[in-house]
Amino acid sequence: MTSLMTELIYLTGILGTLCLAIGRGERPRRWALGLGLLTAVAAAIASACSSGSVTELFGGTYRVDPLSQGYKAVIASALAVCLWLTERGPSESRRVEVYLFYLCSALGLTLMTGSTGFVSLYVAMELSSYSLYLLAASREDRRATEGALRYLLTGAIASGVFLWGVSILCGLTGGATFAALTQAAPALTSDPLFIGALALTSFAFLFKLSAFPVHFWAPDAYQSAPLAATTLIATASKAGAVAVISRFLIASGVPVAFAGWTGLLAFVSMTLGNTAALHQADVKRLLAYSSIAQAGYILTGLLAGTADGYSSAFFYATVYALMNCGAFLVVSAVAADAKNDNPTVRHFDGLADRQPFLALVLLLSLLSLAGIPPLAGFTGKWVLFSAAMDQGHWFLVLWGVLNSVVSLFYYLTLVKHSYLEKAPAGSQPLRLTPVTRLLALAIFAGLVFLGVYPTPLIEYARSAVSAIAG
Amino acid sequence: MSATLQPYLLISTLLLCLGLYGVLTRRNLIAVLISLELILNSASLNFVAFGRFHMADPSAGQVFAIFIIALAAAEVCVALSLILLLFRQRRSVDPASMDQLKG
Amino acid sequence: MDLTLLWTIQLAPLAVFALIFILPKNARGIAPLLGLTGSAAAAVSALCFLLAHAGKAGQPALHYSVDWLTIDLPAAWPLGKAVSGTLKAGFLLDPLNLLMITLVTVISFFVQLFSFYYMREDESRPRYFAYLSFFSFAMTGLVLASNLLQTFMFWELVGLASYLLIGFWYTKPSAAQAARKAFVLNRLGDLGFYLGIVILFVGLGTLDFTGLGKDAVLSALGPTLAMAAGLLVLTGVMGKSAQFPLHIWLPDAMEGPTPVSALIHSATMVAAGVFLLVRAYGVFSASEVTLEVILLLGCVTGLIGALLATRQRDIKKILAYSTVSQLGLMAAGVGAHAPQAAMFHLTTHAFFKSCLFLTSGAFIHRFHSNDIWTIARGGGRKDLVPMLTLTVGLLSLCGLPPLSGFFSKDLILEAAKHHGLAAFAACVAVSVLTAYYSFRLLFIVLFARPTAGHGHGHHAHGHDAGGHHEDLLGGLSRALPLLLLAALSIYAGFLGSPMTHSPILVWLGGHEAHFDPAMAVKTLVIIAVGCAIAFALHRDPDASEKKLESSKGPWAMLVDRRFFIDDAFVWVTKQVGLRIASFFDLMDRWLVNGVLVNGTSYRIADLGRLAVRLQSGSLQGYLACGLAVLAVTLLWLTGGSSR
Amino acid sequence: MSVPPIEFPILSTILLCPVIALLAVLLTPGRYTTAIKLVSLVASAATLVLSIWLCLAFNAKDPSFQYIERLDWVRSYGIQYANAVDGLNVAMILLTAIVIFCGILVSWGVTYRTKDFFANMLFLVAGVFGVFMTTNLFFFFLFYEVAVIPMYLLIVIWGSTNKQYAAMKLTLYLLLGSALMFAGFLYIYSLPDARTFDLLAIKQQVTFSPMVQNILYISLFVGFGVLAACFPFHVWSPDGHVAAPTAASMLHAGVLMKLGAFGILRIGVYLFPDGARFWAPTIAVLALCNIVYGAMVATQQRDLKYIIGYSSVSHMGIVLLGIATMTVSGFNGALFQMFSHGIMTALFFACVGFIYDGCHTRMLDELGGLSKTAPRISAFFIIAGLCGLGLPGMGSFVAELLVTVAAIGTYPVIGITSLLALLVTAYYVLSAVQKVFYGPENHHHKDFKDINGFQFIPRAVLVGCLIFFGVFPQIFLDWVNASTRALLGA
Repeated sequence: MTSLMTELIYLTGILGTLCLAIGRGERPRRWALGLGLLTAVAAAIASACSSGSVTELFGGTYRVDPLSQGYKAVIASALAVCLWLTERGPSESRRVEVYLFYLCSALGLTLMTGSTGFVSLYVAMELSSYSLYLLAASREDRRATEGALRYLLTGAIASGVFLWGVSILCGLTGGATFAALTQAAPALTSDPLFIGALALTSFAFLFKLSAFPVHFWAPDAYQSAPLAATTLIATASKAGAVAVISRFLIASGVPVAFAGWTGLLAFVSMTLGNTAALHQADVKRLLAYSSIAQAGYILTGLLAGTADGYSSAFFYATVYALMNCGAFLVVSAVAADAKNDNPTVRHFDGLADRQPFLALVLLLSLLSLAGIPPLAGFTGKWVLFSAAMDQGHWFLVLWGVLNSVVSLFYYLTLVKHSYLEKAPAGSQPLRLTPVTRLLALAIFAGLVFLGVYPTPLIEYARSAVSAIAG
Repeated sequence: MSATLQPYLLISTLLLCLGLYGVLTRRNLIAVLISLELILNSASLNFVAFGRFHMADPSAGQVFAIFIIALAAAEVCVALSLILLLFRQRRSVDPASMDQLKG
Repeated sequence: MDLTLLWTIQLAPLAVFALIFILPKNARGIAPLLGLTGSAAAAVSALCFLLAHAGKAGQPALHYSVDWLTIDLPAAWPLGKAVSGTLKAGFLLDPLNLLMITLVTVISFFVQLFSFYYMREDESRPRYFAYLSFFSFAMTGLVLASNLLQTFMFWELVGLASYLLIGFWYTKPSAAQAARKAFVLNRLGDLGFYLGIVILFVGLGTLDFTGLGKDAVLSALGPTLAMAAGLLVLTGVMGKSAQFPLHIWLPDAMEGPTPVSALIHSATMVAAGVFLLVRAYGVFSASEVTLEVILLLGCVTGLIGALLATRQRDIKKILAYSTVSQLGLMAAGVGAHAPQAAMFHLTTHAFFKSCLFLTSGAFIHRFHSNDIWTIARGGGRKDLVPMLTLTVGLLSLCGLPPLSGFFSKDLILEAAKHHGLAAFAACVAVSVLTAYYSFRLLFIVLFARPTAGHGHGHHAHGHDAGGHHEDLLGGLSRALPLLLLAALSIYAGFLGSPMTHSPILVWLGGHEAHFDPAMAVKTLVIIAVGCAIAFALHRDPDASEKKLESSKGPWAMLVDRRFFIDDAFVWVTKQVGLRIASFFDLMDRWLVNGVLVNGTSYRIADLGRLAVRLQSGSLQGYLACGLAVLAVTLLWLTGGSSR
Repeated sequence: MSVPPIEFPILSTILLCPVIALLAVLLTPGRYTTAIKLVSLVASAATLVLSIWLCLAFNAKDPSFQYIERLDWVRSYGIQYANAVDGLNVAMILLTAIVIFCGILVSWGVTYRTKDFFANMLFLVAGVFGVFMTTNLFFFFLFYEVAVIPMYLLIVIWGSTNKQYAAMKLTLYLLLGSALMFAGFLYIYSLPDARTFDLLAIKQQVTFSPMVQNILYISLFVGFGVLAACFPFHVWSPDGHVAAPTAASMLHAGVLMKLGAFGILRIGVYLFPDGARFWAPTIAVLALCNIVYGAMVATQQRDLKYIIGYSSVSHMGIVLLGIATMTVSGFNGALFQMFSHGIMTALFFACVGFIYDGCHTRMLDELGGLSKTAPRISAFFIIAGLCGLGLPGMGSFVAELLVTVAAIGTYPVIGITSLLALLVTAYYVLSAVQKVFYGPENHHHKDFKDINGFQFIPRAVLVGCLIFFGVFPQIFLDWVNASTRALLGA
């Protein structure tokens, strides 16, 4: 039972929120927020504490192991940040149910990380997705519906394709668990049908990761969703996707042709994401394109198909969640100040004068996203690309690094606005609540610490992966 | 054995193609949703068929199919509610009417 | 003891230079005194040294060196052998540069003394004396250097000093311009020098003068390379010693204060080229061609300088072109296998030319004009001391026996005569022209009538100013250097005259000169011819001035445009050099920056526009795109892996 | 000079000085500007003292790495925090310390966001020190990029003239170059023999095939060449110089550009000697382009800083030419040129920055006669200019001599053609001097105040270094000689 502690905490939280949802108005909402935060923090602590154990449950369809616990901790922490952001967003829904969806989607993501059977994986994925669709639509804005519908329909198609792939895999391997897949995979590596099925199955994962060719929803959904929801999509959801892909690839192995296919997608993802981001003024949309590009980087590491690749993917997912949290934290503060949920780069003018610390956090988060040392993003990219390079994917690595240079252009543009441009006349200093300040400080410290001394986390990731992959 | 699997697969492929065609071409979001259901059902059919012919434990395929049906229902709920919302806002359920987000 | 003296000679001026800059503002007044002290110390040390070593012919008096820089090269062009050598720094003292160092320090002292008078009203006086001391430092370094590279280094430093002093009145645009011109033209010559040094170093592995003998150079480099090296080093000499066609900077250099012209641009620095010709005679004599080229250049330079001197009205310009011409003669002497004669002429020339320049300075300072007619009408001839020294200097320049110029020029003429008729003819022509322009100057100053109001005004002004400024100290510092230099111009000749058994020539390793009465007669004839022409043309200065102004013939134009050599340089710089540069500039803007750098970034941005266009806002388009990509890649995957 | 070996980890101490100062500055409230400046100054002075000590205590006869410090960082990826010093970097460390010391002094007058300015400077310097002293490829790359980003901020916030464009170009360009390094380093690591980022271990364990050497060397060369402003990757540098604030220009041209050339030697030539030999002629041609082309373009500039910017391009060409000769003298000359050009160009910018602050223009045509108004700053500029045109007695002369001799010996045509730059350099330097400092006084700049005693110090220090090493070059050569010899296997 202790191994399912995280999930149980979520369930409790969800039940509690359900009860609170009976009420209306500000007070239950505050309670729900408190409960949600409590749940998230508890879940994070629970996953971190049980990170040593390995348990298989439900007939091999669910596994609790260091890797999943690690991802769970990341997801729970990201959830906590997102929940805190709901407090400040100018267009956040003031309903209690919203917190239910946050917790549900986090639960879904948590379950995703541990799923080792296709049924449980499917259920977990859909659980998280449906909640996210609703969250994306929860803003009182015509565009929100549009974005959410696009998100939903793309997701539904992706699920359909995924199910087709899974059905073929089940047919080929004779079972619906990853264990069966692992067993049958070595004999099938050159079977075109098998590779096709892998590709079809990974379609849903690519959707979650917002990688080409199922990335189209991302800019729209990021832009139209309330900020907190966008943050959840950008952080926890990505971490969950990386966890699933890692598990899936560990189970199936990475046949050469499949690696080539993934490499192609990674190539297009990063190019497309980075170049399109050059033309964005809406910061959320900009970050959406950046996440498409980042998906490309992550895929590059994953397609290496080695323990190094998976562990570096974990490291990067963690770091990625951290730096996106940082970026969105600042965006949300600016948005709250501007009373506009879609701040453009202009809204960042003079941020360094109005709130130097926040500007610094933004700077570090963005530089970290661009992979500049000595920040966490750099180390993450280093290990990620190192894994890919080990498998001889030098072109992708080179392309990836060149892409980071391109990405630096738009990140620096934002930095330039916050440091160089003058704040509009009459603007007040931007005030931060102590909690936000603390949060920002934590993210700041995390970015620098993981950049300068990544050893503990990397070693943890390596041991976690070797516990699965052997 | 495979001789008997083939018809199922043929039908499911047909359903898939119909569904995809519908999704890509219908000018009504409800119809798109129905086409989506077709795709999901084709996958269900696959699972049942493979479960029957290829899997060690046939119930696995059936369980999968049941889960798909259940989750598809939930998905339709969510989707319909969003479509309703869209209709309220725009007086249209044409996917082409969603044109505010681009670039 | 010797070494201490050498260090004193070398470092005393440098110390003065540094000291003047460190001095607090209110103590800057003692700068001239410091300068004088420094140069006096150097001069006295040099004289002590000379007295101690004079007469000991042949062997180097002192050779002191330390390692300065090591160079290692495998299989170096042009000989393909490994080079591993140490460049040294040190002193190499032999009769040649003992003579030179004495010359430099003594004249330097005189010039500083004269500057005391000349610069007293200038507010930048401290800077002036600092620069002058710096020049002394660099020049002594050049002379004392033990190897070619060290020579080169100080060679550049004297160039710097010259640059700073030509541009001393830098607020005058013409002075700034002339300074730059001098430096850049010298640089042009130095490029060849530099390359020559590199070739010599690669070939010989050493640059010590002791190892640069004719045989050593020939055996290490072979005839062709030896010739190349000699010619390359020669280009440096052409720059510094104002040989054709790089001579054009020297007349412009007269923008500097007149004592500077006396010291740097006539007596010492410009003679450094000739000094180097003698110093590294082994390098040049390794190839007959090099010597021929030197002779040819010398003759051409001598002629051009002398011709140009005939139509100047600026007293300093006359003297400058005369310097060019005399430097040409010295080079011709070296080219005609008579380095000792050249060195001797260098010595006498240093004395009489610095005497002449200081004289002109005395005139200019008093009459506030460079124009000879203005000076003459202002009453130049009544200014007794300068008039005396002017006469002595000019006569010495013409080579009137028994003044010093006679003996030295005689030797060169003789060498040229030995060498061939053409060279001899050229030297004779130079001598005639020299006599002509010398007497022209003399006659104009002597015969001009002071114009009533104008001239008198000047005169009076001069006197007034003189009465006001020329206290005893000023008068002394004005007259003393002039008279002493004039005396030296008279007597220095006896160092190399046959009557005294030419001690200087013997000491330098040459032969004793023989008195050739025929030669003396020839010289007298030459002077007479020059004097006669000058008398015929300029006995009435007013008429000759009008004639000078009105003459418009092709010859006059040719001379007035300085044979178009300046124009040629300007053309090459502007039309070739700067054109190429502006082409490169355009290339940098448009091609490298525009196409390569900005172009790339624009293409990336275009790619982004394409990606943005893909995000068209049509949901079904998105889905179709995703599924199409899936379908295509599936086909490729299954097809690819089944093969 | 016999100074006993140092007992404590001197390299890390040097590196930590700016880092600790950075933390101190960050924690100091922004209004205590004097405290911030003093902290920075003390830190830079400490690095200067330590660097000089290091130079004295360093055993120049021993070509191998000394004062090795190792600390496992991420063991599973072969990442070690490892520092060491040898002939190649000892002088570079000294150079960095000198330039930052002077840079801090020169920027004493910064009033806009003082705290951020000094924080950026210290951060930048930490990066530069790191690059020079590390022997681990990971940390090399890390420090390399650390040095770039503060430069962006320094230019964008405190810069002038088209600063946004220049800063972005500089940053992207440099990182583009580093992308090639990144890929190269990871490739080396991925080789089965390597599995480490430790430079020494790689050298010992791995034998690269000629093909691999050629490819890796050229990609690293292009990567580093961008930073060394190798033609045709040089255009970021003049723009960057012009836009940067004074102290940043000093560091940028004085030290940052040297990182590129240093990287070529430290990593490129060290690991891939055969590749270096293979590409040497090509590089020599590029270097020639740098030298002559840079000088030519400099003659066409009207902005004083652009002139210096292009002169840097030209002078860095001499460094590259020295490297391309693949001879001991060439390498020595290249290192010497790196050092003396670093000092010289820092002096240049220290002067131009001051003039710009006083006259609010750097255009040649709008200046004039400054020698009259401000003799001291003019004198410093002219000294720098004279060093730039290779006047004997200054560091650059010796450096150019060594490189030129080596180049003429190795590539006669290229070497001889490169001499042309001496002429062109003299032309543009003196033209600039003539326009800016000579000529009649410009009444617009009557109020321009000459440097005071305090501002005299940094410039005098720089001049002192130039002349000291110009007169006693063998001191420098003794530092580097053993290492360059070992580098060439000679």
